[in-house]
Amino acid sequence: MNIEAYLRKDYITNLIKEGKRLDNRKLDEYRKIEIQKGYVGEKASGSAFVKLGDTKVLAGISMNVGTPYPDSPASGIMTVNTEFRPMASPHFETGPPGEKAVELARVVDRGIRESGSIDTGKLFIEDGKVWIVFIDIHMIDDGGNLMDAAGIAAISALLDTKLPKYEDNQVIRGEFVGKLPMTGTPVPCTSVKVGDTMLSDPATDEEYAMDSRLTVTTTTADMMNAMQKGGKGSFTDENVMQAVDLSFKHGKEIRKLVEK
Amino acid sequence: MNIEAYLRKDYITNLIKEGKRLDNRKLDEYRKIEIQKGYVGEKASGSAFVKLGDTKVLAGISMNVGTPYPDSPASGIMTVNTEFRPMASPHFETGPPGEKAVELARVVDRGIRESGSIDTGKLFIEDGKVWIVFIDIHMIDDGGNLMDAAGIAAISALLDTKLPKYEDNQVIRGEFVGKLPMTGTPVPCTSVKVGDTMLSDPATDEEYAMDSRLTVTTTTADMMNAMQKGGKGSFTDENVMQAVDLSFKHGKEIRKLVEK
Amino acid sequence: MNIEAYLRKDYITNLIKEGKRLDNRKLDEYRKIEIQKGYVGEKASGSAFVKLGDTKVLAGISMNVGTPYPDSPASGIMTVNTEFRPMASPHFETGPPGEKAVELARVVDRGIRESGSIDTGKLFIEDGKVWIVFIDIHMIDDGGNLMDAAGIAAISALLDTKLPKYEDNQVIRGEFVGKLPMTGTPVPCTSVKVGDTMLSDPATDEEYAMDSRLTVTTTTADMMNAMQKGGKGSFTDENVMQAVDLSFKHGKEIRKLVEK
Amino acid sequence: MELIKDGKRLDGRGFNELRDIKIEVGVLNRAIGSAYVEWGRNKVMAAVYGPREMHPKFLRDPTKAVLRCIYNMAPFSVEDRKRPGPDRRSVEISKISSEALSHVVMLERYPNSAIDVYVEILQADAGTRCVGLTAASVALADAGIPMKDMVASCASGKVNGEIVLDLMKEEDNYGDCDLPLAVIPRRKEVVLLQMDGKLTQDEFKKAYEVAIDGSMQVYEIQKNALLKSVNEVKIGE
Amino acid sequence: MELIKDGKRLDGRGFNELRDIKIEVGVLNRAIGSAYVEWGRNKVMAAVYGPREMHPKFLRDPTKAVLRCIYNMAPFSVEDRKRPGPDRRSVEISKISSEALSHVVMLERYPNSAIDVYVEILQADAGTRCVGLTAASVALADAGIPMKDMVASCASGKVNGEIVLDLMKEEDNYGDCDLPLAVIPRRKEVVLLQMDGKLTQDEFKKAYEVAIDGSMQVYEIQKNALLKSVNEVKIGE
Amino acid sequence: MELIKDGKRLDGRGFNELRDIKIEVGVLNRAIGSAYVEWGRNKVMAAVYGPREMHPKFLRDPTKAVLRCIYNMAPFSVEDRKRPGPDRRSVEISKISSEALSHVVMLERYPNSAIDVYVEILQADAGTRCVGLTAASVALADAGIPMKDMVASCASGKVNGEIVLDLMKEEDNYGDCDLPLAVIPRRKEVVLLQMDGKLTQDEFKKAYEVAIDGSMQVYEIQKNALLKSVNEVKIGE
Repeated sequence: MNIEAYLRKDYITNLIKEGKRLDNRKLDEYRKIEIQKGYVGEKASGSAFVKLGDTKVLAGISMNVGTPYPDSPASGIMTVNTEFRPMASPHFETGPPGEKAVELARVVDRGIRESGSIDTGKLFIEDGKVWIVFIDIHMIDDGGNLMDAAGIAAISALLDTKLPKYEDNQVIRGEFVGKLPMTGTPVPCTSVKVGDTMLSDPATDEEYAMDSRLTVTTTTADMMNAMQKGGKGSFTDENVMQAVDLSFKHGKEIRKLVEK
Repeated sequence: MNIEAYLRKDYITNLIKEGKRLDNRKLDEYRKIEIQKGYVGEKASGSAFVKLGDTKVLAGISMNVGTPYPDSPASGIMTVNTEFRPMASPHFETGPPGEKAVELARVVDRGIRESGSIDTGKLFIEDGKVWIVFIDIHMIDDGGNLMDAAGIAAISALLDTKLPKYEDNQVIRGEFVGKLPMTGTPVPCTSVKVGDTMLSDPATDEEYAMDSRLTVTTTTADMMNAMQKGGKGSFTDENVMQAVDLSFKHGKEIRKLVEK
Repeated sequence: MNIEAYLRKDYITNLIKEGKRLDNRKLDEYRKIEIQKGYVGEKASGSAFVKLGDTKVLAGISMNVGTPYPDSPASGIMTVNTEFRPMASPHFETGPPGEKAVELARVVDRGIRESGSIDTGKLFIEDGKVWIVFIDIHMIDDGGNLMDAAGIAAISALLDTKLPKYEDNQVIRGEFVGKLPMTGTPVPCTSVKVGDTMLSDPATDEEYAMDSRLTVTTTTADMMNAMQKGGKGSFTDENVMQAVDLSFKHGKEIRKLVEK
Repeated sequence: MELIKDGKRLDGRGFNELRDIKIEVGVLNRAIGSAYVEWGRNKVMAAVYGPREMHPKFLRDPTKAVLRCIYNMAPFSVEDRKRPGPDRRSVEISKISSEALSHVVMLERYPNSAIDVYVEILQADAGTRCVGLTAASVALADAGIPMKDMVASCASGKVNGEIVLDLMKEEDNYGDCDLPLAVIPRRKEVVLLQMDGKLTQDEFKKAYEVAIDGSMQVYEIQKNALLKSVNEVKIGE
Repeated sequence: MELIKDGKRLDGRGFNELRDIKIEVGVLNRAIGSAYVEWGRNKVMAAVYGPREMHPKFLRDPTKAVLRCIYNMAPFSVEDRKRPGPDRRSVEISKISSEALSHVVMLERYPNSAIDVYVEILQADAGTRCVGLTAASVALADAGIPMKDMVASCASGKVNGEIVLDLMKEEDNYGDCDLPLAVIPRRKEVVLLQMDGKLTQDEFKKAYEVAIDGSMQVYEIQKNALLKSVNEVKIGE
Repeated sequence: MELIKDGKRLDGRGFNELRDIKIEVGVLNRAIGSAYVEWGRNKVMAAVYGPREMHPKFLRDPTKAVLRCIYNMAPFSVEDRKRPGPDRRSVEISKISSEALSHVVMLERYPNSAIDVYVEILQADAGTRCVGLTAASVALADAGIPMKDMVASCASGKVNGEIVLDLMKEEDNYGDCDLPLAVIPRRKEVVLLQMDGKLTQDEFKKAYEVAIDGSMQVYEIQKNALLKSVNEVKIGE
């Protein structure tokens, strides 16, 4: 694989130097996004299956009751877990989450948490009891840019989520009292640098060829809540500002799809 | 080891084709079974050392107090753990239980659980407190058919078990209020297929040679409670029915020994 | 490293046979000891940075509130954890503590525990709540004899420790009600045998060359509380008595430094 | 719990009737072969990678490939979230699924290699091991890996005293017995067989036959899905 | 919480002012290179081992060395004891620190090797990843490992509506935003960049510039410490 | 707690008296060598495998075999169930047992190999590390592995102010000090020595001598068991 990867990297790099991409997209163009909310709607409290080109990600939400953190006893809890299932890529292995899975989970987590999208204040049940929102993101098919696909799947699944009934110290499965209280739609958008060129929404081959990656999570037309640089390359000031611009622009479009 | 194993497999397979076994047993004959209840009787609540031919297994029962499962608040809990100690075989390694140890524990567990042999309804102490029956099975010397030896050791140890006194929120070690309430004696019996032949109670060498294995746990002359096929071979309908017949037959005999 | 180690071992062994040491110390002489209490004094409840020659160890104490052990409901709890950080030596690796780290932690633990140095009876707060004294020992630079350096750092840090204020079911960080109640100063002193010679406070190279090690923890001029032999060599009666003598002698000197 | 009324089951099925089964072939782009199966309210995906290099090396078999099937439930596949990572149940199911599939794949053709089969339970409603094995077998065929036969799988069980085919969740929870089974259809031999619950010897015989018959029905659905996928490809080319 | 009063911060600093920084070079005897950094109330040590043999072997890269930076917080470095061992936060910081340092070290010179950088947070008071990276970069220089440039790092953030440099603990806890960043000073490009909190696009631009400027100040302190250490060695020889 | 009355201990023993010890040799069929020891209420089995190939490879020593002793307590060996798997105590005992046994086995004869010694505590009643080491040493002899000497082991301690031999459970729990020790009997040197509790220097000297003497008594019992087993084999042949 290694030699093939190196050759492929060269090929892609040269192509992009000429302003072209393998799939004929423009440099700042996203692949087609399809969002299917409620994909596993009969057991999970919320879910969304996202296709970003041929990348496929499934997010599911489980609502459980638990103990609040001591320093915020009146607030619900959210947690993000990513599963880089070996089904999704020949490069993923079974076992505990690696550093890529951890980083992705934490970036998605920060976008949702810092934007305050989940109204955790409304997830209080009684003294010592709050709702825990488990956001589990299952990678199904890695065609590149899992970061954005996972972030879009997570927020779409949250918007699909119903709040179960809670009675006599028990969650009544299958009965609901309303929607999960949400107040915003954070969307991560990723740009990568190949050679000196910035491009949006990298496919697998472009990820091989990239030097570095910048993900910016925007929640409104003028509010960003998370940012993460990855990869061993460097960015000029111009690269950074361009990536931020692109993320605001794409974020606005994708937010419409997510909220639909 | 591998080449020796292959040659050995050939040898055994041919022998069995002629209706013979290495130790001159009949195809449907068990090795001698010795059961020593109370083997480690000064600390454990119950125990049994089982010899099945030169296979040796020791089961010990620990009675602790704990919290019931939320969905059965009035019932005691049982749990089966197997230790494939490296002492028992050159092929066992230290570390967490492998898939063989997990499978064996679960098959023994199912036999006991599904037969309802432990009267868990009588293991209720007070709201939020029930007895937990820990069944720990220690493999000592693997001469083949650990599955049956372990199952026999487990049920024998349960029948040997005394219920400790519980006073002032404490288990009084060394004092007992009676026997563990038991209502049945599930016995797993295993047949294996070597070539086209079914045989009972495989020794180590026969396990190398076998294509597949069928364990059937019977609790009375006409009640079965668990079944497990293992190995990469297949069974015809006749194989299956023969194994079931043999398991009922041997189960009856072994049950007498266990209940003695 | 291996061949170099063997040559080095030979060289050191011969040197010591002549009664000499690499750094010109006498056989029963310790390297210079520097103790800096309160080294990380703004977050930890107590700390001490210890240099023993060029061996460097940092111990930090964290005071938390927790549940007492059922069999001593009125006593505080102490626990010793050692971190053999890969920073400290090319031979240390990341991952869970290895057998050396476990042994060292347990020997330091025994000295403190058996001497009763921490007055755990005074660490009771209320029914079901006691102070937990976490003693974390961070290896910084392994120049040999980590055992003594760690033991000295631990007891020095304990003597530096303040007891936090506890109010309304909360530890008030940064406010203190007094010192951690201490009643003794256990000091581990290590001798090693190289060839037939016993020497004190081994440096790294001497540890390569040693056959075995004897650590004796003394708390007063005539009270010992822990002892541990390590290594694949053997000791004569004389070796043992000499090591015990040396430990009482050095312990007395070091205790003065620690209590300063 | 009353699970059978007027000779019909909770969802209106007869005793020997399967739930609705829908199989899609070739649903993933990375995997060599893949399948998606909806079976009642179960939703399951299977993917095949390999033959490929076997890691770690000491597990290599110089005489044949090693087939490893990993069965995994997504945390959100059940109402009460399942903790991620393998538990004892999934370790057991992975083992017996690997053994069943190993029987049909021509492993001798790829010495020293690994063939990895991943089964992901995305939504679970009883019988997931049978659904997973059914999906895995189709995914292996989709991968073009030479097989002696398919593996078709279905459970039977005992519910309110009746032997019935293909238990759904309620029947599994409140029934008396579950008997999952897998066959290689050409020779009609079993490669997976488990039972837990309470059965007499006669009831077992009946339940066994019912499960075999059910598995043979599943086999027909597998074949149709594979034929359809081959035709589609041809048309598409 | 009132973090800014009369144009000054809690500790009297101006908006663009760094906390006190003290760097010592070559503080350890076992490591090839090392550095100790006190930065406000942070106390951090960094050590470098290598280039050395890479274990496990399958991680070797025949074209270059692999740089692995491990960030670790001592249990006593924070008021509420941190459980020993890596958590998700330290795994993430180790990853992005490794990537930032890999950019400047001439890894191609040591194929098949490992260069290990260990960062130990002994006392933590906000901004530890920047302190760690700053220390690591000095330790690499102290080890004499060829580098294209240094890595200098500092965070900015938003506190009571103001963009400020180098957050201390209270500002980090009760502020609106944290933006850690690292630059390679010669080309003034960023090799680490994170943000969490709330920023408009204009605020981001300002915070970004502030963090770059702060990092350049840190770079001067790094250079001085290294020069001083070289001079000391010369005088000592 | 009153542990000594009228010069006798709880179980009627004198100060320098061992509990009853029974040793059986060659009790297992798979292991190369094995032994079973009942010592008071302790029940312990030891098994030896090897010399055999060392895995993992990077632990091989080209100059000699590596001896690994694993000490393990069965969950049911104590009244309050012990969780399965190694804890810190068993890791420590495994280490010092390995070191003690390594001293006597002629490891140089088997470069690159492993000699594995497994000690299983089936019932525990104080002094298990001494019982385990005693059993392990007999199992090594039974395996026919060349040894320079045996390892014989016994603890002494201080109970109600008296130095006594071979503590039983109550004496271990409520006594003042425990001093486990192991000797190589021919040269009467110690290969294992630990102490915890409270002892003056003079008390230590006495307790040390008592433990040495006890270990020498254990050695006689080991020898007799081995001689008996050899004779039995001869008769049996």
